[in-house]
Amino acid sequence: MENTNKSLKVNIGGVMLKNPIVTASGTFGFGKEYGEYFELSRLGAICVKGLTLTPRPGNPPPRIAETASGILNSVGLQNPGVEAFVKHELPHILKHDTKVIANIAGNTLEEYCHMAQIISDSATDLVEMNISCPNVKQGGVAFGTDAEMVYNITHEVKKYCKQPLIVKLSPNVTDITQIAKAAESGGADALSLINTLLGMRIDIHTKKPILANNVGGLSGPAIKPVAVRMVWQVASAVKIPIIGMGGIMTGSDAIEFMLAGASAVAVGTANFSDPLACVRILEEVESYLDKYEITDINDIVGKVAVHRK
Amino acid sequence: MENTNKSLKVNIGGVMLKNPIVTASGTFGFGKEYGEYFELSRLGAICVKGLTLTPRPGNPPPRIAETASGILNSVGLQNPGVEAFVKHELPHILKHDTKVIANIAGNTLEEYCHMAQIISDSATDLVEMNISCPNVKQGGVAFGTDAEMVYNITHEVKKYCKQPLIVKLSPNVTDITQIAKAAESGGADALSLINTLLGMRIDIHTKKPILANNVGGLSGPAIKPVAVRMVWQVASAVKIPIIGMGGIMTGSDAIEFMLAGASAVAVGTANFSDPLACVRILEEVESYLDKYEITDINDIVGKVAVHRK
Amino acid sequence: MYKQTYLCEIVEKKQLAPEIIDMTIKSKELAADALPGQFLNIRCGDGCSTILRRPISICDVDPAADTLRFIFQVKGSGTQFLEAKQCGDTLDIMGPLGSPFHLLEKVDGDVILLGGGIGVFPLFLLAKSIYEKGVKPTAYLGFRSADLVVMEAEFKQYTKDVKVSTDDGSYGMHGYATAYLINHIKNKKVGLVYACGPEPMLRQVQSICHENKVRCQLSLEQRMGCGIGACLVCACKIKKQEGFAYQHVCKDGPVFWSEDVVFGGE
Amino acid sequence: MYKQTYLCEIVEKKQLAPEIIDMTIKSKELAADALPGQFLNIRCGDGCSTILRRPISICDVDPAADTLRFIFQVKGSGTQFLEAKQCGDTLDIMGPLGSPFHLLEKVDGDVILLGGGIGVFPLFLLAKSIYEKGVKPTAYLGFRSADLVVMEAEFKQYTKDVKVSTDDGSYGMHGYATAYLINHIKNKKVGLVYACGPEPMLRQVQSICHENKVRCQLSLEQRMGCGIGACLVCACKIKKQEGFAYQHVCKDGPVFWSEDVVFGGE
Ligand SMILES: Cc1cc2nc3c(=O)[nH]c(=O)nc-3n(C[C@H](O)[C@H](O)[C@H](O)COP(=O)(O)OP(=O)(O)OC[C@H]3O[C@@H](n4cnc5c(N)ncnc54)[C@H](O)[C@@H]3O)c2cc1C
Ligand SMILES: Cc1cc2nc3c(=O)[nH]c(=O)nc-3n(C[C@H](O)[C@H](O)[C@H](O)COP(=O)(O)OP(=O)(O)OC[C@H]3O[C@@H](n4cnc5c(N)ncnc54)[C@H](O)[C@@H]3O)c2cc1C
Ligand SMILES: Cc1cc2nc3c(=O)[nH]c(=O)nc-3n(C[C@H](O)[C@H](O)[C@H](O)COP(=O)(O)O)c2cc1C
Ligand SMILES: Cc1cc2nc3c(=O)[nH]c(=O)nc-3n(C[C@H](O)[C@H](O)[C@H](O)COP(=O)(O)O)c2cc1C
Ligand code: FES
Ligand code: FES
Repeated sequence: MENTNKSLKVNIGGVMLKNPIVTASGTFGFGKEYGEYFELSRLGAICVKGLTLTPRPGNPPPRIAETASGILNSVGLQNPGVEAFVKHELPHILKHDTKVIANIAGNTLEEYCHMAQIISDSATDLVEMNISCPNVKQGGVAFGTDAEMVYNITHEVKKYCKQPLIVKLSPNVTDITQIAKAAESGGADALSLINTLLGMRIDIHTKKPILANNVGGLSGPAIKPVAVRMVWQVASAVKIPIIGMGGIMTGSDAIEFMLAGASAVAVGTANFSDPLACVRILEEVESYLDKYEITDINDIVGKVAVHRK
Repeated sequence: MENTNKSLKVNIGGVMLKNPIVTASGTFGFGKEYGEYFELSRLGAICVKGLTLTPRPGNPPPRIAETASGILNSVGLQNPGVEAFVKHELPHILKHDTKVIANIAGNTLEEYCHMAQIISDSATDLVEMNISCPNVKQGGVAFGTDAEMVYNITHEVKKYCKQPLIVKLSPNVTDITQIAKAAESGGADALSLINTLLGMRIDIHTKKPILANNVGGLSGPAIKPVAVRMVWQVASAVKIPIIGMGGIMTGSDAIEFMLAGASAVAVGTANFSDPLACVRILEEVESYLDKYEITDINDIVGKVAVHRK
Repeated sequence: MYKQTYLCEIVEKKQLAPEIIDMTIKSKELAADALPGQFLNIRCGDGCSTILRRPISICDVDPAADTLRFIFQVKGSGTQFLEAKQCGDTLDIMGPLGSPFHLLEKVDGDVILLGGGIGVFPLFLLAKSIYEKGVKPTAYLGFRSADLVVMEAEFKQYTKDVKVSTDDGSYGMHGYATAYLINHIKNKKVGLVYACGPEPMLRQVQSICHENKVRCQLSLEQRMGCGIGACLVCACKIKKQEGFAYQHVCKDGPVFWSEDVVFGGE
Repeated sequence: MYKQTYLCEIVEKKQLAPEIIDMTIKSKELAADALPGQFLNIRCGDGCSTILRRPISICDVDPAADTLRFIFQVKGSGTQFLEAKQCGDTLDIMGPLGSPFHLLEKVDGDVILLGGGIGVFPLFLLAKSIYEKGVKPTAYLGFRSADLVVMEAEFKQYTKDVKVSTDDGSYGMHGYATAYLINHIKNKKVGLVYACGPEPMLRQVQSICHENKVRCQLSLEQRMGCGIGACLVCACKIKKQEGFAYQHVCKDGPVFWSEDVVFGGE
């Protein structure tokens, strides 16, 4: 049974997305290519390729390896720089009726702040601060793995950020709730999780790692159980909304993340096997709502019925 | 071409295994059941189900859920206790010409020491100290996630342990090399990695987690890239031998772990899909050695040819 | 001789009802050993992306023809994989596994088989085996609705009486098959009940039998890993002096004496 | 009109040589658009346990019959999946992708096609297209050994001359096809070279053409994610004022002008 009046709108840090389907940064470019496969305004939001202050060439190829129900990537933040984004890429996305999330990654606190400032003056709707890319280090420790650093960087960047600030967390940590709470105290308006798990694949015949970078980030269905667990843990630790991601291939996967506590979901690796994945997933989510006669999608967020012990 | 003179022997903390194939704790019981499928003396070693000081009933069912290329389990260390093991289970295993590894898990430092002492007086060949089970906590932090605690517990348990001591590490940490180094400094004779990644699966129709324990440990091919990466990182951080595991289903997978730096490998989840997995993997490893005319399996350990940057 | 896994050819495949598939496979070894209540553990995929085998009960066996029959309901990825297989394809099967129904030499009273949904299938080989011992059991079979009713005629061959109920009343009695049991116990002496079906049904059967002091065997279900007793995931609660101990459906069961079973909390 | 993925029926399947499969699929849309040098991105599995599509070059196209042909070597899980498919089965295909070989209006000298191994296949549609423009190219095709030599007769139809070399000398010239190129350049004026094959071969072709100031187009390979330019994984180095910039094989290529290509370190 279809309920035509159902609401798919979700609120991420004060910005209303028309539906909870977001593209995962780095898998969707700046929307141009997939925009040839479907109307981008079907999306709740487009989160663009990770941006850095100055252009970055990225890592040498091969940059991708296939694993069981997953992929490893080591793109290394190839991008034209944040200013080129605002000038050359953003206008194109703005033609579509969807929200724009700028994903930023810096080498230093100053870089993050500077980028936030540049984006603040643009028509971008939200900023997603990636503190979880294995390539971004300070003093040998990635920003995203130390709670105090996460608090500090969030607190500082927030000062420069006119848009709501999403902090994107790394799963490569001992206690994700600590990091999540630090971001929340620092002023984050929302959280994204998870980024990729660090992994490696070796070709046993050449004895070389398949990735020229030796290691890379694991994404896809393989990591979904870890991602759902982290979303669930973080949802009970913070009050700000969560964008959940990690291996979402179907509407059922999206619902699973929302039950665990995500207000919106991002689709990454799925785009590679199905260029229409985002719209298919959206339609599958709608069918689920119809089937259970749910009229407001927010009614399922965090509604997992955990077993009491 | 077969080279009949090849040596498969590997040295784990002074104990010679006839080949590098070990069973992963908790997937192989005490050997009885799989012993009906093949001669257990084909194995390099049998690592038995995790033991605790007193018998444990384990968690309520369901205790298993299937995920993409993986499984989640929440057995919760059901076992008859270390004394019953020595009395009722060990004699049965000793009839076979293979090494025995006793896997122990405690709630307190004292429990670990006490168990090590009990096992020291038995015919067990090696002790594997599991400090990575999500159920084993002290002061709210699992032993396995804090380097200082890992050093202390290893140092103390080592005093009671007549057999070589293997420390089994958790992958749910920010920096596995730190933990590995702490275990090494504490006196570990070898390391096992990885244990399972914490994960969750929710049934979107009942809205309940599939596991009665809500969360469980993710194993199988899904986690192999993470496991290989960790073995590689740890192999360059410590000098003691490593038993590598996590998603090994084929001889190629075993070789991949050995190239990354493992001296032996453990087979867990694979036993469920193929009760003859251990012997099949052993044979596939031998074929690889034959193909490349490698006469001593130790010649491939750690021989990954990493790309220089 | 070591046990092994068998690559078995599918020699017959029929759809009995919506999403209910009846399959017959060829295997000398499996057919030689199969007992009522035991199950097969079938690889349903490449064993890598879909790791776990699926437990399916043995429904019938023909040792002369070296064939075994099982019937399954298509639910998720594993049973969909099975459904896609055709005659001539092979399946990788472990079995027969588990401890069978206990056939008593002498039963004082009627023998009742009570099946609900997919729980009906393992009772068929049981009916045959009891019949071959010279006793005619009575079968009470419950289904969700008329279109899912299967095997009624087949059960007739080996039973004194077969009665069918449906949850929605679209065929046979409206309600649960347990109502037949209550009625039977009221009117006649029941010596032994064998039951297989969803947990709520088994709970009911357990309390009916307990109240009426009728002996009863229950066949339980649980999610499995190894299927042979090594991994300890398929736990079920079995009564002990004080409280319970976990035993394992794959090895200690799936069949247990009703008085030993403790049903879980939720 | 939006682009889409196509479910295409396999209408022909042949094994040409050990592990070399020749497949023809039906698709009006793909057949209408395909150009030489472009590729298809084929789903090889359920898209979940095997996530990535496999890029395979278009070998031939018949717009009248709405069919497309590709030839592939069986290597790993993806191509094994393809090999297992039969006529009547369907494949989920994205395409045609990538920028094609550039056909020049006027070439001053001979046109040479140089293919190595699986690099031979995309040159076939190219040979046909050049031939249809009234120019007869010369084809030099390299294979590992005699049993792997394929398409020689087919190339003959659209070329002035076809010469084959094998690495082990079991058929044609002993050695690499590049030797033919060196020889050709020595004896005659070469206007344009098109090359596709393993990287070591392409490197050699690049330096031969560079030394002899012959224009040349290379078709590159790289592991891919999206296949359409969005994920940036299929990077290749392209010359820039100082040094290089990464471009992408799936969208900017696979065909590049030889003088622009910078081969990697190892
Ligand atoms: C001893 C025993 C005998 C059985 N006999 C039959 C039979 O004869 N006919 C029949 O149709 N079904 C039978 N079942 C149930 C059958 O095993 C499940 O329906 C089947 O495993 C579902 O697999 P799936 O991939 O289709 O579903 P999914 O839900 O995709 O399966 C996911 C995982 O959960 C497990 N699982 C799901 N449902 C069950 C269940 N009810 N019991 C145990 N594990 C489950 C699966 O084995 C798999 O590991 C039996 C179960 C047990 C334990
Ligand atoms: C533009 C282009 C055109 C191609 N055309 C043909 C063709 O016409 N015929 C043919 O036989 N082969 C062709 N290839 C190579 C073909 O894509 C690979 O052989 C194939 O992807 C191997 O997949 P697999 O699953 O069998 O091997 P696996 O090694 O299991 O593949 C694992 C992963 O690595 C990737 N991969 C492995 N080898 C290559 C490679 N050489 N190039 C790119 N990705 C690779 C796969 O796509 C997959 O993602 C082409 C490659 C490219 C980039
Ligand atoms: C090829 C690729 C590139 C990525 N680039 C970025 C990036 O630039 N910034 C970022 O925050 N995350 C990046 N990610 C991570 C994804 O946004 C996402 O967090 C992760 O892939 C998990 O989701 P998935 O399993 O749906 O892909 C990238 C992932 C992939 C596969
Ligand atoms: C059902 C099950 C039970 C396990 N029990 C234990 C245990 O008791 N002690 C332990 O150290 N590891 C235990 N493990 C972890 C395994 O030993 C192994 O580290 C992990 O499963 C990764 O290997 P795999 O992918 O080959 O299974 C268990 C794993 C599974 C699947
Ligand atoms: S399934 Fe492993 S013990 Fe029952
Ligand atoms: S494969 Fe994604 S950019 Fe080329």
